[in-house]
Amino acid sequence: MEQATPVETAAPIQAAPAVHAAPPAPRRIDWMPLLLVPLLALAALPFVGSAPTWVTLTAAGLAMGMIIFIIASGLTLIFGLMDVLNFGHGVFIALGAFVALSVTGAIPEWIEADDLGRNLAAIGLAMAAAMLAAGAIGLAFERVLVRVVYGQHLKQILITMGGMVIGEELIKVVWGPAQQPLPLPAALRGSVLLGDAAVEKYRLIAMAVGLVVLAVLLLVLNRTKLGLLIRAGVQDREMVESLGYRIRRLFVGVFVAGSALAGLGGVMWGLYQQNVVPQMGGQVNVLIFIVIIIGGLGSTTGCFLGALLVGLMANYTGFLAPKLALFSNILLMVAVLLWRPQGFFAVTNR
Amino acid sequence: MLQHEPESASRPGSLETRDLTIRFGGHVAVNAVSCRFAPGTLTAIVGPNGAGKTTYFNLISGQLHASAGQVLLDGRDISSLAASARTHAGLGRAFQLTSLFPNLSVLENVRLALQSRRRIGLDMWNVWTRHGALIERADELLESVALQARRDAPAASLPHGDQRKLEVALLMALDPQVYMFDEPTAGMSVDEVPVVLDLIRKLKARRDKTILLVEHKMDVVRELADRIIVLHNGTLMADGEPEAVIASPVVQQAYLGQAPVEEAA
Amino acid sequence: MSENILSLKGVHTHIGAYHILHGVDLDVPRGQLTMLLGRNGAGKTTTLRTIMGLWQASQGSIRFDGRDITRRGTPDIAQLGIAYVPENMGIFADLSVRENMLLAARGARSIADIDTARLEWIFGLFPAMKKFWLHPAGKLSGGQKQMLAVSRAIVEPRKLLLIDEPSKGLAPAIIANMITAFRELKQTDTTILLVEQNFNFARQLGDSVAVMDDGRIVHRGPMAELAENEELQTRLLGLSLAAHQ
Amino acid sequence: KDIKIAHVYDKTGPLEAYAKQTQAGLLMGLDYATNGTMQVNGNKLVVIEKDTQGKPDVGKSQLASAYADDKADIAVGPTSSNTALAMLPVAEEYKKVLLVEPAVADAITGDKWNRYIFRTGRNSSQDAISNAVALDHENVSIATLAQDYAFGRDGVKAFKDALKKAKIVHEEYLPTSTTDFTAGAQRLFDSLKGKPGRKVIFIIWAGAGNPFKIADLDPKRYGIEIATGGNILPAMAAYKNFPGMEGATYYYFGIPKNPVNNWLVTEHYKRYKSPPDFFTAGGMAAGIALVEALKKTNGDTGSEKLITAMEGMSFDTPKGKMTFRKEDHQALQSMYHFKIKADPAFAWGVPELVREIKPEEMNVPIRNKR
Amino acid sequence: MMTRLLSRDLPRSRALAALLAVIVLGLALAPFLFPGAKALNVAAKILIFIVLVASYDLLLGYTGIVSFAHTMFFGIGAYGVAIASARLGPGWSSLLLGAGGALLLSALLSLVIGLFSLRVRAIFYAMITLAVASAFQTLASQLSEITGGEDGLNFKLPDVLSPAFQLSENPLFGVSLDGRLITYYLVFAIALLLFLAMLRIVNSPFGRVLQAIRENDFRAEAIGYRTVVYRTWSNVLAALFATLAGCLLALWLRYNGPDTSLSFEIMIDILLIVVIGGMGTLYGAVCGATLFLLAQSYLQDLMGMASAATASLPLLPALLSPDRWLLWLGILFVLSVYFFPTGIVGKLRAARLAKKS
Ligand SMILES: Nc1ncnc2c1ncn2[C@@H]1O[C@H](COP(=O)(O)OP(=O)(O)OP(=O)(O)O)[C@@H](O)[C@H]1O
Ligand SMILES: Nc1ncnc2c1ncn2[C@@H]1O[C@H](COP(=O)(O)OP(=O)(O)OP(=O)(O)O)[C@@H](O)[C@H]1O
Ligand SMILES: [Mg+2]
Ligand SMILES: [Mg+2]
Repeated sequence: MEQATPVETAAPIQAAPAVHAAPPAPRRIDWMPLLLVPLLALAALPFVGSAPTWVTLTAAGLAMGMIIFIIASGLTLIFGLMDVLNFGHGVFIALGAFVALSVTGAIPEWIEADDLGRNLAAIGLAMAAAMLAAGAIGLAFERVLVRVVYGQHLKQILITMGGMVIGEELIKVVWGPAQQPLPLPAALRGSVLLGDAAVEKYRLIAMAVGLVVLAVLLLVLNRTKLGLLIRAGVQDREMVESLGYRIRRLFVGVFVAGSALAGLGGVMWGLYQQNVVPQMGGQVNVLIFIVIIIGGLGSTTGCFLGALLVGLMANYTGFLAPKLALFSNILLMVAVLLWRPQGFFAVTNR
Repeated sequence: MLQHEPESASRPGSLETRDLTIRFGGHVAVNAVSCRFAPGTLTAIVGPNGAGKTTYFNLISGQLHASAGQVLLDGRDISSLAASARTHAGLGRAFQLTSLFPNLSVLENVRLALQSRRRIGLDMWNVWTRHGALIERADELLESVALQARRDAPAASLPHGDQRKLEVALLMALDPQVYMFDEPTAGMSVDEVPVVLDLIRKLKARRDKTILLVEHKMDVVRELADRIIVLHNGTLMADGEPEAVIASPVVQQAYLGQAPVEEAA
Repeated sequence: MSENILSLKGVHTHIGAYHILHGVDLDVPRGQLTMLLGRNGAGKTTTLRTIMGLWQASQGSIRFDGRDITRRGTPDIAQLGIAYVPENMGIFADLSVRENMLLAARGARSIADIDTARLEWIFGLFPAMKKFWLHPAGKLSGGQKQMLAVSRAIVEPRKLLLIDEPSKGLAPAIIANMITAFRELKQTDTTILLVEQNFNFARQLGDSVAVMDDGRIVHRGPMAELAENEELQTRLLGLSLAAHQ
Repeated sequence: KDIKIAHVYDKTGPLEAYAKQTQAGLLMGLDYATNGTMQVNGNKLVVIEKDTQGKPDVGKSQLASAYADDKADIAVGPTSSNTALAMLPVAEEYKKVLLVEPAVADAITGDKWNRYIFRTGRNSSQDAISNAVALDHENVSIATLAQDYAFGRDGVKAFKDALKKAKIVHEEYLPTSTTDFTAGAQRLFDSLKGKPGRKVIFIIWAGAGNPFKIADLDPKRYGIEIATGGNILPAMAAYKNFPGMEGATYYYFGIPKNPVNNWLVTEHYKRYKSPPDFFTAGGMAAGIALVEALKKTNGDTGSEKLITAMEGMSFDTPKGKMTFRKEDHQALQSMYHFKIKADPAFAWGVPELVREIKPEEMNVPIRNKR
Repeated sequence: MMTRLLSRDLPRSRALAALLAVIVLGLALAPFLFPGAKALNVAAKILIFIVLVASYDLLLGYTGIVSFAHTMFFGIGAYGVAIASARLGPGWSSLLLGAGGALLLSALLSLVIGLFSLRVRAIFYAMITLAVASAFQTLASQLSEITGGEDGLNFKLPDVLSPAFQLSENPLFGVSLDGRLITYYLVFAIALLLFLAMLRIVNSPFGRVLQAIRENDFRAEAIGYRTVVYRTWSNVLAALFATLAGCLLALWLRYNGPDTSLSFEIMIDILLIVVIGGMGTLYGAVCGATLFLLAQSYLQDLMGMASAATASLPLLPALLSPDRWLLWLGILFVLSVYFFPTGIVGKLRAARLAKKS
């Protein structure tokens, strides 16, 4: 019996055994996109020339990618898996950042103290608060706005845009319309020097957080029926309910989780920019959609790779041809789609 | 007007497939099928589920493109044409899984097929009602499948059986040289089935169309078919007179047999 | 416990502005196979969907296994032990056959949790399921999809199966398998409510029968009675036509 | 008769926070110049607010509507340069005065200018020149970092033209939407690190993005300093990390010492519990300019009268004396060379006055080809 | 006559017919009914948006293609007129040349994008167009030599259309007969013509095929319609009409810049108008554009009054402050999705059906 073999997700046809007697081959890992990241980094080396500069750029690019991954990770759930075109995702990012602003503003001693432990505790606290707040607002968002438009892309765009505008305005009402500084904790300022290459300390933290998010998402989606259920629910909601699953509740939960991840992303992004503006959500909207398209709908790994590539490309083109940096994301997306029209690892078939 | 073309006795419409093959990854769904279908005959295609009947149709009518082999219509190789071009070349198709324009009215569904046949789809300047003959003809066709009562309802609101009939009406509207029916009566209630069978019978009686019919109901096949071909695992297993084919051990065992079929490795 | 596992009393259903069911009274005896027959558009599908809670009954009551389920949500109803095979099969085209089955087995966290014997039994009935185990279900042939839809409903034991036209598009050999399967299921105390157009198939299987027309039940009785009475068949189903006998 | 002043400004949209300051300043300016009566020559001053929403086309129609529908006599605004540029022809069509504050583009008083346009705000050249004056020494190598669009390039050009002694070794232009500055920083470092003498990165940046993050890449290890002009207080929070940084600013509430500024600071604390910010002073200057002009015409709002009165007019503002230059109606004004001090009492880096750069010291070119 | 003009696509509801009549009459007589610079501006903008939204509905409502690049074509039209007039000097030939060049560019671009759309799925297409549109906007502000960059372009029109031109000394019914008025009626006439042309297109056999493709492109192909061709045509036509709408915008504003015709906000406004009005019916564009632009233009004024009226209450004035008008616009977005699931037209027509049955 083949039942025990763990084989994940929709296998491409060629991987399936033509003869039923043979045990199914485990799904081959699709290495090509995974190789793209080191390939890109290596390819950039001769152009960049100096090794320390290359190290600086590569580290910065990877870390930027990680931060982008964190802010986009929530959207892989909401847009990639649940098929909700949530143009309001950015508002949760902004919310997370502003909550972090308030939290860190309330405990300046923890931020200013040159003590890594206390600094990290402060950031941790800010993250928890941001995720909580974004999750809670996400719940309301789902209830009031998204619920009525499941399966209707156009209306999703409009209603979530509306939600975004409302959220942004409410942020202005609560925190004021101005840009506000969100200083990095004392111990995270500055860089670690590796010879002549400088890697900002904060980026190291970002990498760690990004990897944790990736691991948690992969575990939850691949070790449970959750991912399957969401995909099935998108295709035929009535049938999933007829099988006895409370898909509504599940969707709410996923939406809340996605929003909370956006909140977390907001904290990371705010600290990365070292300031916050109510419009910050709108500013990253297109970027995160691009990342998810590149990665393939519903794929966490794809989103991760897409984000890393975007980060690296931004840094390499920014160094080699700054003019091109403006279009690097779009060029990357077009190139990827010409190669794989569905993105790196499309999990869903929409 | 075009839609009342004179009927000539020696109509074209001879269809041939040569070594037609398609692979999906490692799986060969249709395997080197060579066969010829002459105008004026009705050929039934039978075979177990997954034998490749629908795929064979898809290859002929252009929904899928073959990995190897050709489709010839009146001697002309049409393998590289798109589905729409094959329709204009004279191939018509009704689908096993009903495929309609769900939010358009029943009438509009049929009218669109007629409009396609008239090749006026790119007319952007005249108002559609200017082509009144199409509407009249569409009404006639609806009459013939007993759907005229639901003329203005959206296709999606029809019960399953009526949707199947509409599917057939669309094919009739195309009035092709080659008719391909894929299980036209599946899911149709017992009292409705004769309506469709009557249509096919009339078509056959004209003796100028090439008709291909995929059907699992052996009584229907027995009654209508001039010839039966059997597909099994993508290969052509038998071809001949209905009684002979039905009696052949292949069919008895692999298709009609009581025990589940052990498939060849 | 009552004799009837499911009973509908005076059920009315509206779809949008249309009044589809006009007071359906239907009893499904426990452990039996009940056929629901009727011409196209009679309301058979609507009846099944109303039972599942996919459409709300605007009037009347539905009781299942001693509980009133008229106003319950679909997941609740399903969890009480009802499996549903819809008319359009409800295949998750994007998911593989294996994943479709895994979702249908509500109690299983992975395929390993599914009863091996039961799985083998299904593979025996529908060999194609085993053969295309890892294929995307959307790529299956029409008949194979139908097999998958039925397989999903029987992957775990359920008290009641609601099945909408399972035989359409199936080759005779497979229909024969399905008949065996339903008989075997009955042995295990599973009740089945089956909508069917194929009267031959219905006749071989049904214990009792209900015939619908225009949103009402117009005849109820044992299958044997209808099977023998040609006059009744003609009147109810328009069955005298040679084409189908 | 009422004198209607329309304030057409970017009340909502991305510049909302700046615009609010201008509005507060304008009202305080009118208040101050009329001694709290809001009257000139017995004519009541009425301020109408119009929102451009930060969009040029809306600004254009709002200004037209102010002149035509609300019969405004004079208009003030807007915040963003592109909106201002779109609005200029409207003033000409309606033959009414538009006092631009605080949009900075040179073109407003340059080649897009018409005779109905006055400006109390400083222009890009003034900004750049004053910064150049502050940084211009022998043996200084400067690399510039600016946004890659007209505003950034013009600013760098004016800055470069004004330098006499220091050398520009590199100009870095980054997209306005840049979020990550590592690559740009690396290029800047590479261009400066071998150079002798003082090494400075001069930043001209407005809007989103935070170029000061490059400090985290530790430019000090190459002896590179960072310099920039003034900004609103929240933006100057980033300056805290650069004690000793030099540059020139348009306004900081602690710098000018004169009665007008004293009034502004005290009154602003009284009304808003906060110090006046970057754009508040400009708004006030605009208010004062209007009242002074109206006083000169005895409350006559005829455009020709006003233009004659305003050309060459000097008036006292929180920044000291300003004068509308006859040729292009640009108000010439002092700028302030500052040095940043990190003072824990303030949330921002405090600019301390090094030297007031008087208008006479700055050779602001006239570009309107009149 | 009327039915022929309307290509036999009648409003099919008395309330809708009345509403349309009011709107058309209102727009035709706007300079006289609603004097004032702002009112005329709003009226002209409504006209332009009717064309723009109708052209988008051709793509979205009729063909079922979601694109975010529609403002790109709108912008191309506006830039065409702006650049030609600014560079070649005011004149009719500049206008025509600008419009012609813009149409050509739009046709080419839409062809390329349209062909690309065949490679990818619907959502992907939407996202790609989103990216392309934002790239185009960046490009427009980067090429400041040509486009005037962020600052945009101010330009002059032929004399007859310039505000200074006076047709006659004495005003008619208190409205001065100046170049603005002439421009308004020029815009009105062109908009009307374009709208009727689009109405004709969607009610032609071609338009019917587009609907079939929207419903089920697979089946449309199977019954003999080459969907690639139809999709591409639909893309190109929509782009061309949007370009013309852009030309009208430039004509009216005598200014163009990236925020004015290329911004994503406009794209969202278009989407909202399509939905408020009713998708898949061009009359929706008329109702939706009128309602939305009136709301957008006067919301702030209304809120100013509301805020003043509630000044004594807590919190409410802060929320009603005109500065927060976007908040209410956002709420409008949400409410319109809630209450007009089928749009105004759908609602009015359904009301008629309900009454009949
Ligand atoms: N697009 C596809 N990709 C992969 N496999 C496919 C595809 N289309 C069909 N197949 C496979 O090819 C085989 C033949 O399918 P086909 O639909 O032709 O069967 P059929 O003879 O019509 O069966 P039925 O009687 O059940 O309709 C099936 O096993 C199916 O899984
Ligand atoms: N979505 C819908 N909107 C409007 N009417 C509908 C809808 N679905 C079904 N109907 C109508 O309800 C009636 C009953 O349909 P139902 O599908 O229950 O019939 P059925 O007995 O299952 O027929 P069949 O044997 O053809 O499947 C039909 O007249 C049909 O037109
Ligand atoms: Mg088939
Ligand atoms: Mg049914």
